[in-house]
Amino acid sequence: MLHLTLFLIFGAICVAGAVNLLVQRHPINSALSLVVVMGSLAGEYLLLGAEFVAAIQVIIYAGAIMVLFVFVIMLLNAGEEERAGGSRVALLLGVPGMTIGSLLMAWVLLERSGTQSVMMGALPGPPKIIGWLLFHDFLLPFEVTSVLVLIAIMGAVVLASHPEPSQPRKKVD
Amino acid sequence: MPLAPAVTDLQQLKTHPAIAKLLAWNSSAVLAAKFDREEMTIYIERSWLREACVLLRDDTDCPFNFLSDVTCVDWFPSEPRFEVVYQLLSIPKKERVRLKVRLEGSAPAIDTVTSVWPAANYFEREVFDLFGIRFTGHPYMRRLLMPEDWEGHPLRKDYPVEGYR
Amino acid sequence: MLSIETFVVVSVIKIVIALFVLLTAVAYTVWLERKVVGHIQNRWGPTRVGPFGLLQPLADGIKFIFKEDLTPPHVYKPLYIAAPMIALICALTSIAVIPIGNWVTIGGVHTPLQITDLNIGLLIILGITSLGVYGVALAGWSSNSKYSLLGGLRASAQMVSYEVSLGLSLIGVLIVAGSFSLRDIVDGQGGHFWGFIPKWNIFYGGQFVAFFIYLISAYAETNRVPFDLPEAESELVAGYHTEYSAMKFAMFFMAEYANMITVACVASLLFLGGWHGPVFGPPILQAILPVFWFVLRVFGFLFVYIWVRGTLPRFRYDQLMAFGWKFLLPLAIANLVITALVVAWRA
Amino acid sequence: MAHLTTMPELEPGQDRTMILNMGPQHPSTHGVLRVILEIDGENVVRIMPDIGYLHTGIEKTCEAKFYQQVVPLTDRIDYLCPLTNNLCYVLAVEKLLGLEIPPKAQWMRVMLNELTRINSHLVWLGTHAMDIGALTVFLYCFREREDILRLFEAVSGQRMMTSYFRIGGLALEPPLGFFEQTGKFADRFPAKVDEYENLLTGNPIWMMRTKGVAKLAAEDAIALGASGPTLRGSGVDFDLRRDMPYSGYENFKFRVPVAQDGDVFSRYMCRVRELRESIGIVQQALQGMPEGPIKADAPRVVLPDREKMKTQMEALIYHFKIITEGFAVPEGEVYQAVESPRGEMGYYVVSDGTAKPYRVHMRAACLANMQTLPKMCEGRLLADVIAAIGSIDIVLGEIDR
Amino acid sequence: MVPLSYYLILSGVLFACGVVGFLIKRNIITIFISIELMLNGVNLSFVAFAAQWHALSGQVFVFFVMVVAAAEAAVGLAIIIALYRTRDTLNVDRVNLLKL
Amino acid sequence: MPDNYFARYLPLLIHFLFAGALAGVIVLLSWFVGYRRPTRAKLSPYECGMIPVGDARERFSVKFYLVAMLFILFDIEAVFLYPWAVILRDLKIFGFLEMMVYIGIVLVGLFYIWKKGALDWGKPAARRGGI
Repeated sequence: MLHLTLFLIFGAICVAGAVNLLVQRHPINSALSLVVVMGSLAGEYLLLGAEFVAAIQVIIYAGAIMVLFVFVIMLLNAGEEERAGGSRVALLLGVPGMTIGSLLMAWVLLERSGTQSVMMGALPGPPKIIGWLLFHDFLLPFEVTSVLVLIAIMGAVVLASHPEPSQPRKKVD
Repeated sequence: MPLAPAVTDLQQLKTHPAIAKLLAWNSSAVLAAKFDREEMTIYIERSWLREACVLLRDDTDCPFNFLSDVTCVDWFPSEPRFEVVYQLLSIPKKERVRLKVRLEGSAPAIDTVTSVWPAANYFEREVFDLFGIRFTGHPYMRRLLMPEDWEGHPLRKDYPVEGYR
Repeated sequence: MLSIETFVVVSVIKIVIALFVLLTAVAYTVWLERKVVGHIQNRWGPTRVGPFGLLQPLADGIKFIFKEDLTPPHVYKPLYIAAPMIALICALTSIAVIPIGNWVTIGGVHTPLQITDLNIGLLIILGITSLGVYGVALAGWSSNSKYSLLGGLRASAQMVSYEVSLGLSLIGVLIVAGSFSLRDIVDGQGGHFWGFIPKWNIFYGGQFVAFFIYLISAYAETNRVPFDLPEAESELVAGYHTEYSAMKFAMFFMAEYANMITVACVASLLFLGGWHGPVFGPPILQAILPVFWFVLRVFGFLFVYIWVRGTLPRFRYDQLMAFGWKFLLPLAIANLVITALVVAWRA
Repeated sequence: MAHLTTMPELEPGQDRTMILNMGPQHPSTHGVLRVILEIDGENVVRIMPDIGYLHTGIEKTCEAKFYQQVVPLTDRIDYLCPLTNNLCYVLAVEKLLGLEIPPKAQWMRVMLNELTRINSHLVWLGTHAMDIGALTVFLYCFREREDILRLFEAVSGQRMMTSYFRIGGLALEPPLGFFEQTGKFADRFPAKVDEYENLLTGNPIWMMRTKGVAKLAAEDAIALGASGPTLRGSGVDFDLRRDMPYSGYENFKFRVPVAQDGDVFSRYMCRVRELRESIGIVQQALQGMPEGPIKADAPRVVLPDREKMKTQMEALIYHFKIITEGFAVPEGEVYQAVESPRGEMGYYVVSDGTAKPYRVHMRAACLANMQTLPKMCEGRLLADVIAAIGSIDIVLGEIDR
Repeated sequence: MVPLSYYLILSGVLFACGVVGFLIKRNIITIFISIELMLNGVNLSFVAFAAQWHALSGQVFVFFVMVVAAAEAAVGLAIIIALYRTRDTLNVDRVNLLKL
Repeated sequence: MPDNYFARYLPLLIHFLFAGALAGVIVLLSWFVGYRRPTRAKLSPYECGMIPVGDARERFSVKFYLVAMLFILFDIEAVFLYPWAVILRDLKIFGFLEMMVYIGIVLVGLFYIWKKGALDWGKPAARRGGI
């Protein structure tokens, strides 16, 4: 019972955050909504027993990636977004389509697999076991991520550097 | 210690290095000179001021390389009304000399010496602010101490005590 | 085994006590700082309110409450109000996983002197601290004033920079201890080697360098001298909290001091042997002494904080960033590599 | 000055720059200096000082006072070294009058001047260190400053606005025990300077913050009119006390500290070493203090003793006349410069032969020194501006007058 | 006891919100944020399935997703900065020229 | 303590709620108790007593972004290191070597950034065409 209650509370916060993300027009509000979503998702992970994942969800996602977003919003002084101009089509077709699709999926899931339930903390994911998996079974992908990180560093640095001053700077609209 | 009388005869003062140098360069630039209380004052023709300053600054024997001060005295109501006073100092020779330029009371203006000594920047702005003397060619001729919209120049002798209302 | 209800009740009692103690400790850390810095600087510090000025924190608190609570119109209001709350909540929450002593039995309830013992206690602290950046960044941004924005950006960039070194300095300890649980880490530091040197990580695991890195990063994380640039009053007036007043301003201060205490606690637990120390006497004393040793260490650490404040000038921003990235980070990596090599070699 | 909202030279740039106001209400602009900065992130692109917030029109006020009434006004110009201002003014007027000052008065003047220099440097050191974040030095410096202020109080009855020097000599005989008190201070002071230096000079953070920061080349310093430690920190060996001595400085032995690098650290070192030299001068003055009168023998100018005034008719008349109608000063003009703690302080006094000065102009060392700020700071970091402002030791009272 | 499907529905809802945000938002930063939301939705189902099938690999995948997300955020935001520098706008509708 | 796994996290949640409540109470208390007598000067943004020139929300140096980005990447490294650290004794020297490869590659990134000058804050960036 506690499990379900907590699931619902966290889930409600999640959904509220996600919806708020869509509704808000200032990017910093959207970013902070996402932080809220991530925080409550960490709660959901805890319910599922993935404590290590929950911790790194907070450390990396909420504490690092979203900080980068907030920084960029601060740096670029991004203001409120303008009202949608061009993609009415996406709005008119996409949103109802998504809603119907989600409902369909929900129905299927509830009908077909509703009998199986997840125990609270059914499968604890202590860091030791995760680490064992990571450094044994998934060794190659793990090493590959380092290359990914390296490429990301280089790419970001190159992209964010100033263009050479010799290049003339033009303005568009 | 009784005061020695001031020497104002240009011929007598010819030996002073600064005057000698100026006279050798352009005798019409030096209007008069005065040696009083061990201080040398040279009156410079207004249009020759900047060149005279450059000359004194770049002198090899006694370079007056340091501009101590620029200020002004208002001799209202006599004419020429303003005396702009430059205090020069020679750091290597430890020698001082005072240059003076007389200006008329109406729309007084004089060449800036900021190109000779950048130090003149604030001094000249202060003189402009408080006496209303324009320094032509100054890079930023605006009030220094008084507010931008202040009326009148407070250190002039005809400035009313309570200011202009 | 406790029933869930008793467990919750016991937890709530512990939480209330912990929060009360923490806030009191915050108040008296301020007092201690004023006293110690005062004596360093030839002054007395607070003396008027109560004996030795002991009631000064209380007076300050009351004053803060009654101060004018200004919300300027140019701020972005929701975040302006949320920012100090975020800072304070993050600062107060991380105390939850910090153990301060052994298990005790009070009234038949056997419970640890800790709100909750988690497998990943250390990670929880790191996670919550990493969220603290938001309080600072949002305070700077939402104030909509140049000094605040500069201060906020500086502070958050500084905090994230030193968080890396801080995180990496802990890895040496983790390698030695083999657990994230703070209780396990402390338990691993019991006993002596060579007969007399306590088996604290700072001595035993060869984690002296790590402690040094941790110390410096901790000063930077909590924005303290010589890394107090975000609020360097000589340049940025008050940094990110320039536009704050009354209790909202005090909340940033409370957060800063609560963070200092947390950092001191973590340092004591990870490097200085937690609550280990000579225990003797009757049972009641045996229960209290470990707590006493722990508190002693924490205050020792805080004292060094204050001492440094009374002594050192402040870094310049570029020097601070260069120090963090070019010196501390490589040093932390080198430390962890060497520790890992030794441990792996022995294993 | 004030109320400037836009700076035509300092429009926000197209790219990433921001206009930042530092001051007048800012903790480390040493009073009410306003600095307008154009910054690019943390880098200063352009800097422009804006002054005038403390403008009190002292020069104008002087024109309405008798010569002796101007002395108290001069205290208020540079409120960190009032005695230096007093000295500079009275020297100028004495030169106009052609007065001879008795040796004891001259030595007292030198001694008190050096104490004033120490006092001013202590305030500078404390605030400068505090700007860079070392809080404790500030209080240590003020501890010793307090001792000096007590000496001033003993000698003049006032801690700050002393007005102790009078045209023609000193106001009063120093009180009993004053020299012993001063001697004790002079004996213990060098150890205190060591204490400050222990906290700062060798401190790596202090060196990082000051070495190579806000550099000023010698030729720039001269061209911009910098003087005092700001000039000597750039390697120009020039000190008015030694090179154009006044008030008997030629009788004292002292070195003029010069540093070559022209950075904040050089200026810091110059001033700290000046502290030691100044206390040496104070000790010399104490040892060689001559006996004799403290006022010139000029009854028309110098107020008579209280005792004489109460007993001799002539003295009473002079007293009455000096107080009510002042004393006439022969026509002429004088520019008297002294080495103030901040540099060349000059008083230009013009007399038209009456009892009131026709024009008094003060050459403010800080005003010229402040012009070096853009040269020092542009292209450097925001924090360096603070270090630079601290290192040139400005007093806004003197700048604005 | 919470059925697995509940988690999957939540995950789906989050993913859908991400998609909707991606479609309707005009600010490029918000679009990026929506992508992160989608990734989070996916992560949730990873963890839920891991718990369901008693296979911790699911949790390890979350790790990798996070690394990818971080790399993507770093590079993506760098692109945004570069874009903003040349176009002075964050509105995707205005960024319709391939070349300056 | 109950055996239940999640029960260990329950106090954390309660603590978080308590801390949040405390923060909220403080803000509200200050709001209700503190007086408000706003004046124009009080309400204007702090700019050392001057009327602000230009907008506060101007763009800032991109270095702040680079720092945050570096932070992410090293944070990820740290997060990988945590589980590795606690099981290093079991992984033995092989685990050490595999992590050295990882750290080595990330260090190449640090070195690259170092050489690119992204860690030098002292130099004016915009004028040089650097970072």
